[in-house]
Amino acid sequence: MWLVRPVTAEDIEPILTFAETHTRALPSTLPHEREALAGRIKESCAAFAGEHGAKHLARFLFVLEHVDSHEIKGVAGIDARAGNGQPFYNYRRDELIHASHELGISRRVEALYPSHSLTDCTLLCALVIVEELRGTQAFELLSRARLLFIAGHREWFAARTVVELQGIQHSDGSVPFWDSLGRHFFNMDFATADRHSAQLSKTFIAELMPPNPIYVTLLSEAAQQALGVAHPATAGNLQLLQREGFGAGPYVDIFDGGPVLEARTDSLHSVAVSRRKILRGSADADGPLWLLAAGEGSHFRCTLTPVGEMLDAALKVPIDTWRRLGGDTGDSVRGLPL
Amino acid sequence: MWLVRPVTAEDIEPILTFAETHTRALPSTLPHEREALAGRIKESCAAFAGEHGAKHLARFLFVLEHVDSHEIKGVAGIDARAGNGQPFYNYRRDELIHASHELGISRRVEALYPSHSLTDCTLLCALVIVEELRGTQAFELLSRARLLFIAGHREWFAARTVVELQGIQHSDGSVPFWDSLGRHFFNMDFATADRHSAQLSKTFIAELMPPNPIYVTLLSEAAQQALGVAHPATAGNLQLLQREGFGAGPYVDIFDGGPVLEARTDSLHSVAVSRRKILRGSADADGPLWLLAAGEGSHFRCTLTPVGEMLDAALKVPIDTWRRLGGDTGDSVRGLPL
Amino acid sequence: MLLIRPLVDRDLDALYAMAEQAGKGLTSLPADRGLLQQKIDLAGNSFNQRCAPEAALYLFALEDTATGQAVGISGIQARVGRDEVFYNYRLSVTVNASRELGVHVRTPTLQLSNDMTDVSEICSLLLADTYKGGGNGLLLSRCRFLFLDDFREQFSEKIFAEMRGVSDTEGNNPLWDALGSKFFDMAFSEADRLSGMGNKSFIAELMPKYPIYLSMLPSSARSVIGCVHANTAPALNMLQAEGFNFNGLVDIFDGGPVVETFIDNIRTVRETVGRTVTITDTPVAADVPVTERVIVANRSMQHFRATTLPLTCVNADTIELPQDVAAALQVQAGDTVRLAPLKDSGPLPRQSFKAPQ
Amino acid sequence: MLLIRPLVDRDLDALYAMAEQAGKGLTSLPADRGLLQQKIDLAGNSFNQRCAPEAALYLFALEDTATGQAVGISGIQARVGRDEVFYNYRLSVTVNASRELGVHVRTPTLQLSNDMTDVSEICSLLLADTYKGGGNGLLLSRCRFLFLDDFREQFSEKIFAEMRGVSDTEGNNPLWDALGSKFFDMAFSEADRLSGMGNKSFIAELMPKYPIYLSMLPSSARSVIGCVHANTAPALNMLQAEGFNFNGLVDIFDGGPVVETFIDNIRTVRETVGRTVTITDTPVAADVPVTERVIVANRSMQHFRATTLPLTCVNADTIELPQDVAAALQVQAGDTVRLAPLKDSGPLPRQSFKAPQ
Repeated sequence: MWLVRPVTAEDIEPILTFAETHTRALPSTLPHEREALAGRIKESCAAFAGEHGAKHLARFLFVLEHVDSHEIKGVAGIDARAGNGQPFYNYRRDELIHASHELGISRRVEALYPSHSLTDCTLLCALVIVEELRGTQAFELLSRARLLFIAGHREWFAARTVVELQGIQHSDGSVPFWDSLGRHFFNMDFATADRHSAQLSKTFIAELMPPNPIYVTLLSEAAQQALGVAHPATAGNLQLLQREGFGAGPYVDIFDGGPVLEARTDSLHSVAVSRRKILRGSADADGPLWLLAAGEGSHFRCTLTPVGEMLDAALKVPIDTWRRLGGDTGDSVRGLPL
Repeated sequence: MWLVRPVTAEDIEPILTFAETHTRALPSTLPHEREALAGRIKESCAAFAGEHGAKHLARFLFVLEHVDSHEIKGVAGIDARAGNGQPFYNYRRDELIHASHELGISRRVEALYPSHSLTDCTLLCALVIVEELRGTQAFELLSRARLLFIAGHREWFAARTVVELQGIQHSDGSVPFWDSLGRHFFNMDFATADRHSAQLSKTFIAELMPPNPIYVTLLSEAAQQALGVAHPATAGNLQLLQREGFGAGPYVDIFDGGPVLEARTDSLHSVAVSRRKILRGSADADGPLWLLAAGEGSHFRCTLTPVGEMLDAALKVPIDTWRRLGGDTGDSVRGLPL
Repeated sequence: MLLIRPLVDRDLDALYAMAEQAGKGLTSLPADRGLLQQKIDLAGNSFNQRCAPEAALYLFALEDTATGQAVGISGIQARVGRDEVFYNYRLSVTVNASRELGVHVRTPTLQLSNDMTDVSEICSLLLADTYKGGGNGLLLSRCRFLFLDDFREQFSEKIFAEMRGVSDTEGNNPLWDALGSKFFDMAFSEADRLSGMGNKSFIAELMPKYPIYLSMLPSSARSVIGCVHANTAPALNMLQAEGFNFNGLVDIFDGGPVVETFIDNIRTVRETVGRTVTITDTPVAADVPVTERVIVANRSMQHFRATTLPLTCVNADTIELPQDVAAALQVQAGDTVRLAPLKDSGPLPRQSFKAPQ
Repeated sequence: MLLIRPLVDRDLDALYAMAEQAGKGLTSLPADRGLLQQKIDLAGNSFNQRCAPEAALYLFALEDTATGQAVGISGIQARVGRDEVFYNYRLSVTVNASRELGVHVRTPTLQLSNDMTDVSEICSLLLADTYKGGGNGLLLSRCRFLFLDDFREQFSEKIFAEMRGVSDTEGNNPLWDALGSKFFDMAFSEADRLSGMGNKSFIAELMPKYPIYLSMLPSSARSVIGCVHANTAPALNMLQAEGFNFNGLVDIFDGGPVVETFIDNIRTVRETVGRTVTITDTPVAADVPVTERVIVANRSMQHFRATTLPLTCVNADTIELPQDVAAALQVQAGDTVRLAPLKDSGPLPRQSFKAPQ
């Protein structure tokens, strides 16, 4: 059985090992260095404790823990405000029509405009899970637990929520969109830029990014094909997010051209459909599977559980579900059918 | 009682008089010259007759007729594809964040980007009504009749529908947004540019419009205040459109800075809620007021009528409603409560 | 005798033949009789000052006086970009640097520019194949500088010339293939032709307006920017020797360079001297090498004439003209003429010419 | 005697005093001891060729040999835009025209430019108030051209100078008020100071990147673009007389112009001549007017020295130096020195200098 809970200071060793093993290709998702990771965990603890300041610059990190072994098998995050106080960079795709009335020519010309429009949206980020759990209910638990957290702490988050999906990267590590665009200006490979992006202030992007719009037709064929396309490995996540109500808008990642999914936070399925219920015990371990969360802030827990009986204001769940959630009969929980 | 129907060649005299009287300030809404107007009417007749060609470049014009006097008291139009085969120009508002990490400075910088993104959307346009009917049910009939027409000929129209609302213009005729921006590049007053825009190909816009994005902070104070703001005279129309589901997006008019409202065509209230019903007679002239349309293409008619009784598949309405709609018992009509 | 004079109506056939021979390279003189006649008309109005000075187009014919035929042409456009919009790309550099990362990247960038608007252009040089060599091209080109200097008030202080860019034998240009063709739905030659016809609104309509970062173009395209066609290299050398320099602007279609200078810095202008005409009966030696010849021009706009003479005709204060040359130049004894070396660093005393006002 | 020599450590106090006196106008020499010491160190490394030639900053002190005090300073930056990004606005023109409507509009446009990257800059001219006049400013400025010419391989062919833009007595600049202040959350003087400290990443971060159409700015702002501060007008006149011209680039903050030229076109370089040193016992006449003085410089980089002498010391092939002047210039009889007129069109035979290689 699986549990999602806030990261704690004690998790640093297992996460370091985990990050080293599972985020080699995308170091930006989780820091690989102890100090950086410790900082990130500390930030998260403060965030869960509600220490946000006026600007709601909270960065939450969740872990997926195996209930019996206590092993950490996945990590996921929420940045309450994308950019975390700095500009959040994207390209916005837009088309211009170059038409000559006299010559009877009309051509759609697509351009990429540097944009910071998604700055201060809520960002789902840092999702990593061990390979064997991809596509399982545990993966869904890890990803959607965040939405239940948002639902339970709605005032901490923005009106819109976005997710960046990894773009096309070939098995040799090359990223066609980067190779056709960013590489010329940043003078580094994709992995380096990705790492800097995670670790440094965004000053280097302001300094190195080409300041004017980019004509898509001047990108390489491969880069044009990769524009706005998610990496095949994200297919499961993409479907899950689409079921939640996320859709691709005009924004793409400036580094790999991957799509940015957007949704109104209040319209997200898990936010809109989940309900507060009172926790009641059930001897029965059968019943439809629910996503169930309990606890405020640092005490947040989320798990999957069969629901024995659903009453108007209460849910009957097995006792060990209580334990996992750190709750007791009479507690208020939030959940929805999986 | 009022009726909305397609314009016909015989309407040219009353419309010329009407246009001269009621569209002095905004000549772009309707041609003032006989020849241009005749051409526009001819286009409309072809459009209603279904002669659209492959690109659906149909321009529909409707008139609001008083049933007894046959006087024309209003005109409204739909362009099936905004731009009518040429680029449709707007400015798209977007914000960049100019932030210096080192100096601790962060500033939101708004820019206007030339955009043709709304080209080929369906455009509601050319709405004019005599002053004394503003805000009445006749006005609502004229405006919404178009949506029932769209609902009844859905395949002729695009997935998105947009409306440009007139922007701020002072009583002396000056347009602050134009005076701060367009005037410098087009070297003409607003009225002249507006007229050219209605009469000429859009080549002159491509030739004269500044080719690069415009920083909003460099516009005059008055122009900044007018940006995306509708003329107070459009307040009634704005509310009506908002009730239909239109909302202001990031686009504004390039000439006066007025807002462009957008909606998914299928989500428009009159499109989504209206139902096909069979027309039945009712002796009773009482009952809730409905917006009711009948007839295909050139035979389209729309009116307001009390509905005596609503059955599952049929509506009972007074006989004179039939007459107005040019229909008969057993005809299929489309309608919804006002 | 080979004589420079204003282009006139009877030159149409010869002009058409030369334009046809020149082919697609010379877009300012397309092989189109109607258009060429318009140019001749405009030139006539210009020399006779019947049009606004800014609208003037001065076209010079090189006439073989033995046949009366025009065998070459050259021109000066008083101002560009007045009727139509005159476009170039400016070859600029965008520097992006991060001290934090130790990254410093320079990206050559093309920015759309109208900066030659209102500047005078020397243009339209054509010479019949059979007359190439012997300094005829030099005479056709350089006579314009004497004209520019004598009628400065008609021109801008700055003078420029557009040099034809690189293309292969099929007329393909790598910059067009990598850039223009992505935006213009036509062949290079067609775009060039339309542009040459003076129809430039299609450029405003179809041209990319945002800067083009050259690092995104293939090296074949980058490498031709600012480079001239092999056939144009001699003309470029000649202009460089006159003091023209690449000014950072290139042709929007083929990337050929724009060279510019100020009238004061033009070598021919700096080196020109004045002499008083005397008439001699001694016939002129025929086969004097280019390096020992000087250009002699009268000082009339309407009846501008220029030819070359051996240096031996030049004295300290005077120049001896045989009767037929004086007649061809439309000067008489006692008139002033202007002299300039025909070839770079040709022999003439360094003494600047002061026009009597 | 007033002597030009490389700036050295003991000049720090004098330099600081001059920088303080100059106030906010001179951002390349802010009144900050730490920063000034860094500049002195860099200058030392430059003259001694202990740094990369491209990173060199040559700073010259004008020393009153009576006191040993530096009373003036001037400099040459070997290349700009290498460590940091060097920004200008290019004053360009955007033409929008519709033949159909008969509309033709020219909009002056500022486009962000890094085009001076890698070009050599003459900069940092300061002179103590009590030493103004008497040609001291000319010596400080012009000695650099002799240095540039003798060590050309250290510099770009093109040389530029940034001229201070217009500001009122409170230091306000109309272009800043209308443009910069809308994007930079600080006062003009603060932006100028940060930029002068070499911290330019804030420019990349805060600067508007798209072109600025000047018709949208108030006329007060438009009217100062390309104009210089009244205090700077004499310096501009001097540079124009040397052959520098406005190159279309202006300062991004105050709109002051950039002037440029090629080394070959610098008047001092064109007019410089060489002479062989002879030593004389005759003392030099003291009060010779500026127009009758020449600049004399030795030919050493490490120990560069220059001063002025009366024209009467100059002979056909030689120059007579009193012993103390020769010692100050660190030359001996038989050495070559370079001469140039101190003032525009000063008296010297027109004869170009060929450096013995």
